[in-house]
Amino acid sequence: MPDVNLYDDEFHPTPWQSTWREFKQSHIALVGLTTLMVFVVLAILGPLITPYAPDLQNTSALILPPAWHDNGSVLHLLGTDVLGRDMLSRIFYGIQVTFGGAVGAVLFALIIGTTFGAIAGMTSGVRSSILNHVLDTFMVIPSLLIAIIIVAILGVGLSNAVLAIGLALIPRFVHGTRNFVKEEFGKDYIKTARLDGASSIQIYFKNILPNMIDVIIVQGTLAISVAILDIAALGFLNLGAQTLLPELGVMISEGLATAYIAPWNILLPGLSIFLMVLSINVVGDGLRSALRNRMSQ
Amino acid sequence: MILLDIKNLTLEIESNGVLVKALDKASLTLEEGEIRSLVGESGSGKSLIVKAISGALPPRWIVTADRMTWRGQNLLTMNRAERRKIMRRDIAVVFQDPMAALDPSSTLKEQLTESIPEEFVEGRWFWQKRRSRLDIARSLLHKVGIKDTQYCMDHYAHELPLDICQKFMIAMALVSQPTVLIADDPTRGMETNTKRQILSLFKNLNKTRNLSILFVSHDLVAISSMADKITVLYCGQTVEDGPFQSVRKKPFHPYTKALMDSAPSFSPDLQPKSALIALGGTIPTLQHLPIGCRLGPRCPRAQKKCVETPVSRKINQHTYRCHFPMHLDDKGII
Amino acid sequence: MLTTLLRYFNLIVITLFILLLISFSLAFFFPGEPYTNLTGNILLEETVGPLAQAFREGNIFQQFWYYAKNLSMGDWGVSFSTALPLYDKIFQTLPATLELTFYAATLSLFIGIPCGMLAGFLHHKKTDYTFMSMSMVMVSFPVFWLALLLILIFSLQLNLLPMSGRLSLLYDIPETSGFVLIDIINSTVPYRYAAFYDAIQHLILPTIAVSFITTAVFLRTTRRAIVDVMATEYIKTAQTRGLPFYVIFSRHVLRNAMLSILPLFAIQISTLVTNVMIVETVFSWPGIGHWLIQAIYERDYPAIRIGMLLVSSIVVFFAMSLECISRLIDPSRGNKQYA
Amino acid sequence: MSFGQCSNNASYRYRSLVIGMLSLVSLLGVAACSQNNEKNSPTGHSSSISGVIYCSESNPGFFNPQIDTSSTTSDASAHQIYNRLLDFDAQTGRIIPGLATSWLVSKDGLTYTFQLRRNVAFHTTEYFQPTRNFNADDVIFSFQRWLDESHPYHHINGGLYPYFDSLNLAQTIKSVKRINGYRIEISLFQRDSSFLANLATDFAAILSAQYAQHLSILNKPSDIDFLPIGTGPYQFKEFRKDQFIRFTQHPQYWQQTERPQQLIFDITPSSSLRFAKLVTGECDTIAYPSQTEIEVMQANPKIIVQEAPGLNIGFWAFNTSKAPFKDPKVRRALALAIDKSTILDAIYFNSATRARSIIPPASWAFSADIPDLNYNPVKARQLLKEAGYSNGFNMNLFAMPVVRDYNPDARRMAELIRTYLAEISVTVDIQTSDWDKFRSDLSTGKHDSVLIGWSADNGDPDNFYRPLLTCAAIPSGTNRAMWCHPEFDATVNAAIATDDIDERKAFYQTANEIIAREIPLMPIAHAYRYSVHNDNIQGLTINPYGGIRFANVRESR
Repeated sequence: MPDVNLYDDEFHPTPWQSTWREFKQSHIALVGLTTLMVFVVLAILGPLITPYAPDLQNTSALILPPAWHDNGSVLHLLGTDVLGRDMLSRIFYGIQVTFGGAVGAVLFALIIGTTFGAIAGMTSGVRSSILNHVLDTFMVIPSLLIAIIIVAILGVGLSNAVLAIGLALIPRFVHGTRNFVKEEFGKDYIKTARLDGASSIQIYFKNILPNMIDVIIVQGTLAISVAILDIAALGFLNLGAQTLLPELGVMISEGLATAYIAPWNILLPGLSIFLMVLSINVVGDGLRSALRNRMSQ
Repeated sequence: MILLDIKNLTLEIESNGVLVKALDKASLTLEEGEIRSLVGESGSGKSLIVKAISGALPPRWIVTADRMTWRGQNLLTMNRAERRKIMRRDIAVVFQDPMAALDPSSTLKEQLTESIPEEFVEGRWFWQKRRSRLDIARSLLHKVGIKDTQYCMDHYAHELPLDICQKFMIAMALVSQPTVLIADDPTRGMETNTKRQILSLFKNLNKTRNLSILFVSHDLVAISSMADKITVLYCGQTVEDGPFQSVRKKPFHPYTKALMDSAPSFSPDLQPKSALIALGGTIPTLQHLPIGCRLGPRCPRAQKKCVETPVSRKINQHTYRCHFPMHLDDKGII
Repeated sequence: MLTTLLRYFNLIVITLFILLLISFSLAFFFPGEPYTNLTGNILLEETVGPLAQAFREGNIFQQFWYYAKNLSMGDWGVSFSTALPLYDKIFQTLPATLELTFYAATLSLFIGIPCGMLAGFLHHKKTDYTFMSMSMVMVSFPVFWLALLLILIFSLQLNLLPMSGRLSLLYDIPETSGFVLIDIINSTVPYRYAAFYDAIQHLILPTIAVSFITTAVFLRTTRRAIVDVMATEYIKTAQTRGLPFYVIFSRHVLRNAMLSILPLFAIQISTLVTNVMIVETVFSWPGIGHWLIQAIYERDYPAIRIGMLLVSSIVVFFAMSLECISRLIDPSRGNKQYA
Repeated sequence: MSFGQCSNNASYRYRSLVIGMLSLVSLLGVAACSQNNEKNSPTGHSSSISGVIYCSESNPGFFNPQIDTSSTTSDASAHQIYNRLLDFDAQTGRIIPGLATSWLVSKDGLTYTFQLRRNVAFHTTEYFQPTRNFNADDVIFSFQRWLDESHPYHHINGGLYPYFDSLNLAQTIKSVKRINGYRIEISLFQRDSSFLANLATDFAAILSAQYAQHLSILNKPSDIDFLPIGTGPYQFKEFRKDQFIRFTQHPQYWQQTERPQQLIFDITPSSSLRFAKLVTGECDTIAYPSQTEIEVMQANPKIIVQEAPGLNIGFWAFNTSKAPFKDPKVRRALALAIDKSTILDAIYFNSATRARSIIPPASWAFSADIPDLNYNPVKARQLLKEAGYSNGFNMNLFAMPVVRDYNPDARRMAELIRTYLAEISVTVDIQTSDWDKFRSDLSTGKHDSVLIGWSADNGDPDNFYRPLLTCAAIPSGTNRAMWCHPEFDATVNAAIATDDIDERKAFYQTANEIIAREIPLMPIAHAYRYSVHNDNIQGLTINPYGGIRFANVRESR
């Protein structure tokens, strides 16, 4: 029996609640969401709960296998690397650096991308179509190339890598927002607002932006997974974060030196990147299908 | 001979936890060479019936019917292959919006020639087959009144005007010489002279080919010009059924009366600038269907008895489902 | 038809011109002297040549003009670290990258799209869910970690496949086209077949590493396109017309699905090239990505500038032509007004 | 009307494909964590084509050891392409005849006469076809090139001869005379007991005079050091930077040894990649195996590991020409602040002996009673206060980018040193760059301190003291500490003036005491030398003086 509603007025779920109900339907999405929450908590509180400082060199325990291995020790749950630094705390710091960097890059790209997209969407005529084409072509330039140029100009370092990836992600948001704005402007509720004499800026902020939030969030989550992969790749090629910073990609490239003797130095950081990206992808995909179902109902 | 016989068809769908009857005991029959029209406001389930007949219902729908036969064969229990054969050979459907019903990526020639059944094509070699298909296609297009066939065939659906496409859809439907043509509101949104052309096309197809037509529409003017029989549908219930003239003169069900009155050209004695007659209230949505007779809340003659669903009664080919029919005293005499 | 071709042609020209402008301005952004960043050798009193002259006068348009002229004539400047002309270095490394990208692209096309079709056509069934979950896992693999895993397992543990380079150095194959398989085929050395077999062995792991992610992306896009097309009105009418299933699927569903995902492939090219450049460094494949990343370590600005210009113009050219092709063969795209 | 049923046999077939894919992914997971289980024979290269692949660690600067002392250059040229008048016997270390069949030393030790070997053929390659065999003119040409400033080929490719300058042989040799076609006579200004040993080092390679004339006719003289011609076992074919060097067998080599059809140097900078290639069989032998991998190699039956005490020294040199490091107290404080035993464990993984002074135990001049500095941060901080740096200072530390026996991972050692120096509030900025740029920065003295080392070229102890710490060695760039101490120079010169072993030992002992007192550099370790190769090849012997010789290597497939 559906719960009795005394006032008998219709319970109209807000768009968010119906998206959430739609999202709850798929269990994989929920599992993805919980793992993502775990990673977010790790990213924020990681450094507080790590047993050791990330660069504390315990010279007595060099290249210790993880605890579940026969000669591993419980002191270092995930073993140690070639300089004796504890793997578990380094991975926690790594998550904070990589995840934080990715979120920073996506926020940067999101803000600039949406404004550009909105402007491109609202203007029309030859000039804007040329501008749109140029922005589209920049979406096609590989992100590693942009990163290489930025590193060549500004030098290596995590902040430059985050900037480079942010720049590489901007075209993606511009493309998404412009298509959405162009579509919305075709709809009637915008025409009525325009008939009431609202300027396109007002329309954008009052009408289009609220509707665009969902699209932006979906694009944002999927962009975070791309950003994590790129930051880790730049760290691996040590174009981004340098060996000082415990970043996951850098840890893998350091683990390379003892790849054959201590494969876990490569596997564990890679596994945490993989799980982080997987959970974000699952959540992003769940959100997108939830949105699609809500729209089509 | 009854071609299509549908009795007490009920379509249910599960929406947030509760089973909703979109179609509640709808019944419909179609004889050979007869033009029957199915009338109802938009959202009353007309297209659902068409989909149920053609089997294009999405799997979520639960279909139950006392009888749903095509020339005696029960459509529900038939397996998909035979059902598809019937659809291919005997029943043809013309949908509402020709633009959406035609594949945007292939030329009309392709779509037409591919739906010509093998049996009509002569010639052993493939080029002979191709030429004979082309001839059949050209003759069909001439029959539906498209003069410049070559131009139409080489272009895509979005490059041609609406009525040409609709005629093209009709040609595609007629390609397998069906015995029944179901037209789902073909003339919606067309201006009058193209509408008149299409309706006259239907009429002489019926005359020349003895093609029985199920004409689904809510445009009474078009129906009055051609329909033999009429079935009126309201919120998924067939409220009235019978020969068009008698239903028009003496509608038994108050909804049919209101429907007939709403067409200005039907009532000659309408004074200029007088208010149009219309029923109060709106059509209830699927979630809030009233129990019993679904016109209940809006019916001027509603009484307590209307709470149970009325049983359909028949007076010489004129069936109705109402406890307090009009033009009839309580003993059922006109 | 002609107007679309023309429109796309001048769009490509404009974009390449912008890329050229960016590569020219990069010389000023990079630390160090712009002239050296452009040509690789220091601007001395006695260096002759129109570009040097333009730099002395400081007139920027002339500099750009002569720079563009030099580029078109093949004088792409000299690399800092090796002082060798960049032209031959690029024509040694670029074919290797194109070769790897080509094999990875074909592999992922021939696996991704059929599986996508299958998943889309049997959607909401077990096969669909297995394909979807598998592609979700494949998409979230970091490409360099995947490459390392493949090396760890197939090269080091199981010792089945070699792990680096394009060809075992024992085989001295004269480089004619730069593509290793083609070179071997039209070379006349006696040990041709052994070399061919060895080159195939060297190709397997990098191609798998690169195509792993792109296959998954193709799979998902194709499935989404097929599911959308199956839900459209005209497919329903085709079904009600009683057309046999294979006609509907092959003629209508496939064609429309492919037309709608063709432009999305353009974006995939850039992720493919990025993955190839990363995989090259892991497998020490002598491609342009590996060379560019070495150039970064040595701060070899002329190499970075020309590498950037070349790779991005190739990627842009392919993407734009793909988009143009999809515009030409897709009649229905015409009516949707272009953004 | 859904389409599921109509193609159920098709989906069955596809389902098996999917399960196949899933099992592949799970295989990825399982096998990844399994340790190095038993593995079958390395695929490497099929037997149809013969050749030995050597994974070298970096690009050679030139193909002539005379003008470049880096061991990469001498590996790629000295032992494979050129021969020398005399050679060292790999096992005993004694001097044996090379291109000179016999030699006579005059009583006063000032004139040496050499009898040269007959019918020794030079290499015939695409770029040069010799018409005559090796004779005295070639020896004269090779010596005059670095001896006489006015020689046409002296200033070709830089005109610097670091090894000869550091030993300032140009001042000791008076003249090189040609007696007849196969005999030459060298006269010196004053006695030098290490002269014969210096002639046997890699750097005294014998070039071809006819090739030099041929090149000066084409006026492309600089090709002599890039397209080399010599008398050695292999002849040069092709070099592609950062990728490979290809040599082919020299058919008319004067020593009858069994050699493979071609020898390839596969340039692989990262040591873990070299080790992986050795395991997969893509390389037959690798350069400078890192210590961490030595144990794993010993456990692997397919790989043969040879070990020999090395004649080398890894040290941490302070640039004594710069401000804080002029004061010996500061240098002593920095030396005390470092715990040498942890560095030995963390970097060398106990495959090196702790160094007390720059002379390794393997040399006859080694003496055990030299005072050693052990870890004492308190004294270090106190010494710093005395020297006036109580709140510390910052300095840069150049870490060698390439791998060498004497310092397998300078970068990681620098990181360890940084954490130690942080305790005595000295901040360290680690700098490393590409090997050529690194060495040019060092020679111009940009470094405050550097982690580098030296491996001997011959058995003579003078080869340690003179190039590393004498004043003459500063311009030639081998004296990394930029340290000039007159008393030290006098002792070293006195040492080579006498032939009596005990006297030379006493001189070297006083030299060690001066170093221990002044600490221009902090000796860290004498690393063992390892030669590693898989069972595809045989006959590779380890050489005490570093470098690798493929003269009598053969494939055992």
